[in-house]
Amino acid sequence: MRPTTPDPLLTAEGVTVRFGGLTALNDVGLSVAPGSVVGLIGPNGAGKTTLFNVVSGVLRPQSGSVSWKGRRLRRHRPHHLADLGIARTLQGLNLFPGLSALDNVMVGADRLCRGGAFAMLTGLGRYHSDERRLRERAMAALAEFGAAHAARAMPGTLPFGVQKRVALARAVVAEPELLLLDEPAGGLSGEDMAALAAAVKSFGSRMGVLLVEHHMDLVMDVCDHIVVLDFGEVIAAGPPERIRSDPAVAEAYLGEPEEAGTDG
Amino acid sequence: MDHFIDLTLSGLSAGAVYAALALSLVIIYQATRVVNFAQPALALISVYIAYTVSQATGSYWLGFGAALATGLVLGAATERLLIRPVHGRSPLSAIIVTLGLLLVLQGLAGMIWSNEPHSFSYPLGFRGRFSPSDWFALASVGGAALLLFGLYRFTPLGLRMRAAAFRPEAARLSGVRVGLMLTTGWAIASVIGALAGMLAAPPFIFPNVLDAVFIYAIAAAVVGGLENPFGALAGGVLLGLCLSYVSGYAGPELTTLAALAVLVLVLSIRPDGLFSRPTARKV
Amino acid sequence: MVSLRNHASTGRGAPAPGSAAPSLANRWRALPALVRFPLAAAAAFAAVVALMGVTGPTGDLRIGSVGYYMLAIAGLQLLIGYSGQISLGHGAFMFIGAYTMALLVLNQPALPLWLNMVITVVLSCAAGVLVGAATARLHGPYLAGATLALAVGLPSLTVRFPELLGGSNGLAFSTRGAPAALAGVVTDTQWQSAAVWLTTLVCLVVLATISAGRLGRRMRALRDDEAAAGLAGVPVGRTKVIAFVVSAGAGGLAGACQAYLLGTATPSSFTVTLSLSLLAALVLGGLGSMWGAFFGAVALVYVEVWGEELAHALSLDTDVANNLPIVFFGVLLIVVVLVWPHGLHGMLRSLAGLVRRGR
Amino acid sequence: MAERPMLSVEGLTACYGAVTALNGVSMSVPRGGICAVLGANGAGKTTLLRTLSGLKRAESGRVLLDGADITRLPAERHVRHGLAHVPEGGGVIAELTVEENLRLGGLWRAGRRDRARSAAEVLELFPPLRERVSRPAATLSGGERQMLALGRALMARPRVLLLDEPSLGLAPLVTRQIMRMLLDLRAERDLTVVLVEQNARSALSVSDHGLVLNQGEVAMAEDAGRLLADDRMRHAYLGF
Amino acid sequence: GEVQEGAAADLDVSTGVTDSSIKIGSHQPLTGPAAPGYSQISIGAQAVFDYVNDNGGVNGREIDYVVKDDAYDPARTIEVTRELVHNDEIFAMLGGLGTPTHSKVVDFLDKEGVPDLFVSSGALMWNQPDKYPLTYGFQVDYTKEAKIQGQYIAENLPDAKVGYLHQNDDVGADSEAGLEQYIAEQRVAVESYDSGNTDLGPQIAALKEEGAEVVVCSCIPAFTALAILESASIGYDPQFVVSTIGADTATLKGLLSEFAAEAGNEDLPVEELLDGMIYTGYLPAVTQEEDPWIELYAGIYDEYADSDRPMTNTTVYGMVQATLMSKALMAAGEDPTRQSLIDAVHGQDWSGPGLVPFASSEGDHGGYSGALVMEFRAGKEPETLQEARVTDNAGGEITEAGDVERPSPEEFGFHGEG
Ligand SMILES: Nc1ncnc2c1ncn2[C@@H]1O[C@H](COP(=O)(O)OP(=O)(O)OP(=O)(O)O)[C@@H](O)[C@H]1O
Ligand SMILES: Nc1ncnc2c1ncn2[C@@H]1O[C@H](COP(=O)(O)OP(=O)(O)OP(=O)(O)O)[C@@H](O)[C@H]1O
Ligand SMILES: [Mg+2]
Ligand SMILES: [Mg+2]
Repeated sequence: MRPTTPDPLLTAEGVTVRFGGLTALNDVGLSVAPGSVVGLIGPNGAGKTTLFNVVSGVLRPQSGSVSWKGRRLRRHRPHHLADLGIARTLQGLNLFPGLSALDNVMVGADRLCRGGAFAMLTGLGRYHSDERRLRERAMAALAEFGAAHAARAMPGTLPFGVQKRVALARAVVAEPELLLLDEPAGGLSGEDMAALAAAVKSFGSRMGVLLVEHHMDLVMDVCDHIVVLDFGEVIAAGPPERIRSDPAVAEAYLGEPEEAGTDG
Repeated sequence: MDHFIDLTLSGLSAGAVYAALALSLVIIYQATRVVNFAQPALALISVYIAYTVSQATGSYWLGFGAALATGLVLGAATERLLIRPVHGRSPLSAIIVTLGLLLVLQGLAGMIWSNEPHSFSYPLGFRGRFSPSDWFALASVGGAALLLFGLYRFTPLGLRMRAAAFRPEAARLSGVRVGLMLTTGWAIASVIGALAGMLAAPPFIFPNVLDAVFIYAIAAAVVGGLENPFGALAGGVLLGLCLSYVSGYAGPELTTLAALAVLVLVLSIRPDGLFSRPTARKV
Repeated sequence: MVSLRNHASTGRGAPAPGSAAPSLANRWRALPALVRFPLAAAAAFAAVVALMGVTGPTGDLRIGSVGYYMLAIAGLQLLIGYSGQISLGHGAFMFIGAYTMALLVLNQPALPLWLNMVITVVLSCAAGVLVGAATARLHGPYLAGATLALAVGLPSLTVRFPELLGGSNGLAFSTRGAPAALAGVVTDTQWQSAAVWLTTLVCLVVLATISAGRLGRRMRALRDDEAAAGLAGVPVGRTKVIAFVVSAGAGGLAGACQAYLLGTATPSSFTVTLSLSLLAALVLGGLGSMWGAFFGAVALVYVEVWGEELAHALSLDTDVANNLPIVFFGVLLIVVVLVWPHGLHGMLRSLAGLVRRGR
Repeated sequence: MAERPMLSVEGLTACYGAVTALNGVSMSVPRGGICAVLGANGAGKTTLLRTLSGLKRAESGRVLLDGADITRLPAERHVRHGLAHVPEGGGVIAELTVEENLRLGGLWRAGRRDRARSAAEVLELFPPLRERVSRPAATLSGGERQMLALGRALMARPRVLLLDEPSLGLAPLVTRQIMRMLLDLRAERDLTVVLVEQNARSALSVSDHGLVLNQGEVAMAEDAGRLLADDRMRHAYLGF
Repeated sequence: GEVQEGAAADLDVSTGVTDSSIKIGSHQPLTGPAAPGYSQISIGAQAVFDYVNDNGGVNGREIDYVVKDDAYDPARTIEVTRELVHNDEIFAMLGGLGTPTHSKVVDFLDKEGVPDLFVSSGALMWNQPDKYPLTYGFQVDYTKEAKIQGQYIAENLPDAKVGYLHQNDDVGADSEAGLEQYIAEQRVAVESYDSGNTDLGPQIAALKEEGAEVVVCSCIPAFTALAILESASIGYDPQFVVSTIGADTATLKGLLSEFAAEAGNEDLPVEELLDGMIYTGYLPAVTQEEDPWIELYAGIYDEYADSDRPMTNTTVYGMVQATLMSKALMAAGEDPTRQSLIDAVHGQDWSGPGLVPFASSEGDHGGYSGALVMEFRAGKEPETLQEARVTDNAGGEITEAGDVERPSPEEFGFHGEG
């Protein structure tokens, strides 16, 4: 990457994952610097979600390592992510259907609590100040994504676009330093997509973003750097302009270059 | 050594009974994702019908047939009338409905046939170290498991039943009559439940006769894994043997604790039972 | 359209404009939990005491029974309704609690009641840690099966250690009733039932606080989607174990209250039937609300009584009469689950809604 | 239109409780026609398809398939009439293997040989599936699931195919392949397609006809080319 | 903490007595796993009370018998007992069933001053006049009975190896205490069963393995039957010596009826399985049709019992309890009080239905105090192997009871206008 970039937040090196006989990732590396938006693209089944899973501790790779701020992560589990300062959205929605939108976001904000187990169990100590702060933060996050009106609604009753916003709010409410987004634009209509693009760009100033997406317009628009996977291997990496014109990428993923811009 | 063989044989025949009831639980679980707490009661009514029929006709096998037929009808009716309305609700709803049905049927059995025990005969002779009845139990349960395995794995009906169980909506879009499949699943399961009842009840029947067997059957189904008929079979036999050895060597008051120990041991190594498939991907 | 749907979805809890009562309700709801729950508990306690003034001695005992069942069901509510772990073995914790209480009374008669209760809670929580840790990886029916085996297996310890635990006859003892100063004003049973209710209500305040706060939210999150909850920072395993521990504590204390009230701890009181009845009562009362625990406990204690009275009134054949209460309870379970998916609490709420709309 | 339409819908209305999600929708698609159904999130597109395939009960109105009234048929009968629906999110059966999923799709049709041929065709169409035939569908990636769902629908050899956001989660290359495949199938077997898409541009590019829904009502029904060309409409309803 | 002693309750009251009726209560397991078998007891008692009521009542009053179901759960027992005492306001308790259950209410009944007559259990604890002055036992207690069995075996089968088969509760423990006094040297195996588990295979196999030629079975009827069947199934043929609780031959015959053909003897198939079984008893058995009491009970059962099943010894058990109760109420006088009932119980000559003396004095609340030893003979009247002997439940001697007088029902006088 450019020499001026600060130390990367996240680095993955030589990651290899196999499922039985199928190699889902083979010696993959990538890094995300603070304040940069890195796109991860590739054909279906290329291993993008698998790489996310490795980074977020859902899967343990057969070989390779993941480092966070220069420190190697060993045996980390998904629920450690939040404390490290990493948030992740899932492919699909994965809101909690039994919690109101506000509560959904408050779950994401959980790590901002100052009280310990005692407060949690007894209702004394910081219990109330924590609750109040969490609620305020969650409302602010919902408002930021234009979903404040939906705070008390159950996710199932909300339109798809609003649900997506709630999911985003849940991911960023705790001010993570790195945000992993897995196909955030899936199913969004044009208008919501534009709003999403704006939001992701605005994250860029606050946190690092690693984005998996099939909508090329969005990817090309918001990413500073793009990594292309195919059959579990990195076939190209670089700024959007270079990727767009890379013949290997065109063949594996985008189709004929002259059509490349027509999606989205 | 003799003692060991005796315990092994008695464990095998008890295990066959656990396996049969476990099998019926597994089928229903596969069909509707419901653990059917009413299973012992459905089996109980079947057995009482068999009792009545063989008292009236003097033929054990007529009663046997009547029990299987009753199981079929009861299973189908339960699914239609009670389970379908709670389909798609939380698994608890179904658990509670089947618990309610358990109470109702056990109560009804007491009302009709009284809470007093009745003498009830074995299918074949009961004399001998491994009696003809024990052979019958082992063979009929093994046969049923094999048939079921074949049905599920290799026949279109089995495929339809599984599809209907897992994703009813997607199955309907592929032309599967989901309701019919679920009813079929329940009916088959209750027939096997009735078989289990016929094997478990002798020498006496009374409304609570299957309670203990049912607990062990649940344990067997869980040990074997609820996804696989062979799991139920293996779980049942394993549990039957373990309990027999514990009862014989360490004392009968330890059997329930032994069942708990087996369960905890197996599940701590394989949380989804011995014969479960690899866990599905969640993200 | 968005605003319209939003309104519709919140309409259930929102006040109808212009009416006075809801605004009161709103002000009530706006109170911090720390004030609201103890106030509600104090009111409930006053109501219970008043009620005991008008019921007879058997009524007093039943009121006490409702109290400890409610506590056990409320603990189960937290475990099942909030953290989504279906346990069929809650009776095992009541068993532990009852025997702890019994052994303490018999062997350490000098200890005060409250200390016995504290020791019971500590021990049953410890049991909860064990069970919770052993079952944290289990799901759905596997968890149900394991806990069911626990409920069946644990009471057989009494037969294994008859000297200590009294074998199948269990332990009998007598507990202190009303203080001498109150003799003649308050009967022993009234005093004991009131103590049970006090314990229950204190615990309910704790349970309500837990479930309304951060921990409750974590539990509901992992109930709805374990993977997503983990990624959102909820420590899945630990939260599950905590749910088990808290509900085990409540269950143990309920068992202790039962032992204290009845003066006995016997294995045949802690059969699988008890565990299944607790679960049934929970769903009957209504999942997801502490009110559900109350309705469930009332049903558990009184349905049997009513069933027997019904059988008596109908003067039926013995076989029929003997089995009528069971059938009655079974039918009630089925009907409530089929007709009111949210239990008796849900039914009453929708009735109240109808009345309000009708006005 | 002189010829009898393959699919015709008259005044279809559907509700969720008090919410009317579809309000008097009428449309008709000729044999071999491809009709894109467009609209914002929550416009009622999914509801329309679900009502067409019988998953959702129509409050009023009629659905005619090749002249036969199928409005009141249960969903599982539709596929026998030649109507296949790929629901939103695919609806593969995660617990079954890829092969079983495909087999299920063709199950109602007689003829083992026939089914085998269809299976071969589908695997031809989606090579990633071929390497994974014996794996549980649960292990597939998002895009692979979408392929499997489509494949399962094709196994039924439908006359009418209802697709709900088929491009969701698919790489651009695959999306384009699918669009091309639709054109091929139409050419080969006169397949009629109703295509719900967020991606209006790519949907319209393969369609003959476009239908824009707004709050459950038909806001516009136009020739696809004309819709694409009409800037005003595009901005008003399609947001591009 | 433990409680202080309360003052003794006032017994000079007539709670539950009206001009026309006397209310008597009981708790019984009518449902649940313990119900089979035991629900016959209250049916028998009810039939006798109906008969009494139709024949002058007790001193002109009808007996109102209220039975509550406790499902053998002590928590329920406590509740229903309080209900009986406080709500139904019973005059006395009759035949509360079960050791784990009734032991939890004796304190309460004592405190409330409710006479607690004829507990349906052979536990030793009912006979503690100092501790529970109002509680009276009924059946011969397990230890007494086991002593008599032990002595019989020691005297008549001195060289046999003996195995015990016990229920794993106080029935087993108390019986073993009695047996050990006489046949500790002969004993080769002790096996126990849990009433929740009907698989006796391992236990019987173990007894066979140890070579036990005599098996003393302190079991309830279902498990006696299971033991017999299980032995038959593995070709093991010990001499069974069965306690009275498990030796209800009528019930056993019913339980074994289906295994008739298996036994090989087509004429008397079931009896063949039971042939030669030795058992102890203190009440006449239904099979003794000549006995005047059985004759009376059979008539009452036919006329009044709300049951289509044949009468069993368990029924007779309940009927005898009811008979004794009626007699006590008669003796309590025209205006019965609880105290007068207790006095009547103390002074009473109970000889009549029972085959052994009955103790209910101020210092001994033990009920039937010994047993006969009988042998079941296929197709014949049971043979009495040893006449009634009585003993205590500690280390005391066993003595012959001598000729037990048995007045006829008419002479007994347990009903009438007084
Ligand atoms: N648990 C698993 N078991 C077996 N195979 C798996 C498992 N998880 C993923 N795979 C396989 O690994 C490959 C990579 O999957 P992954 O989900 O990472 O793809 P992806 O790049 O996210 O694709 P898409 O864009 O379609 O979501 C796929 O071929 C998939 O079938
Ligand atoms: N199960 C449901 N219960 C209640 N309302 C629903 C349900 N499903 C859909 N709706 C409502 O019906 C309307 C139409 O929804 P539908 O899913 O058909 O829209 P759509 O056009 O497919 O949207 P999207 O582009 O998000 O898929 C929306 O207002 C939605 O909120
Ligand atoms: Mg993916
Ligand atoms: Mg849609």
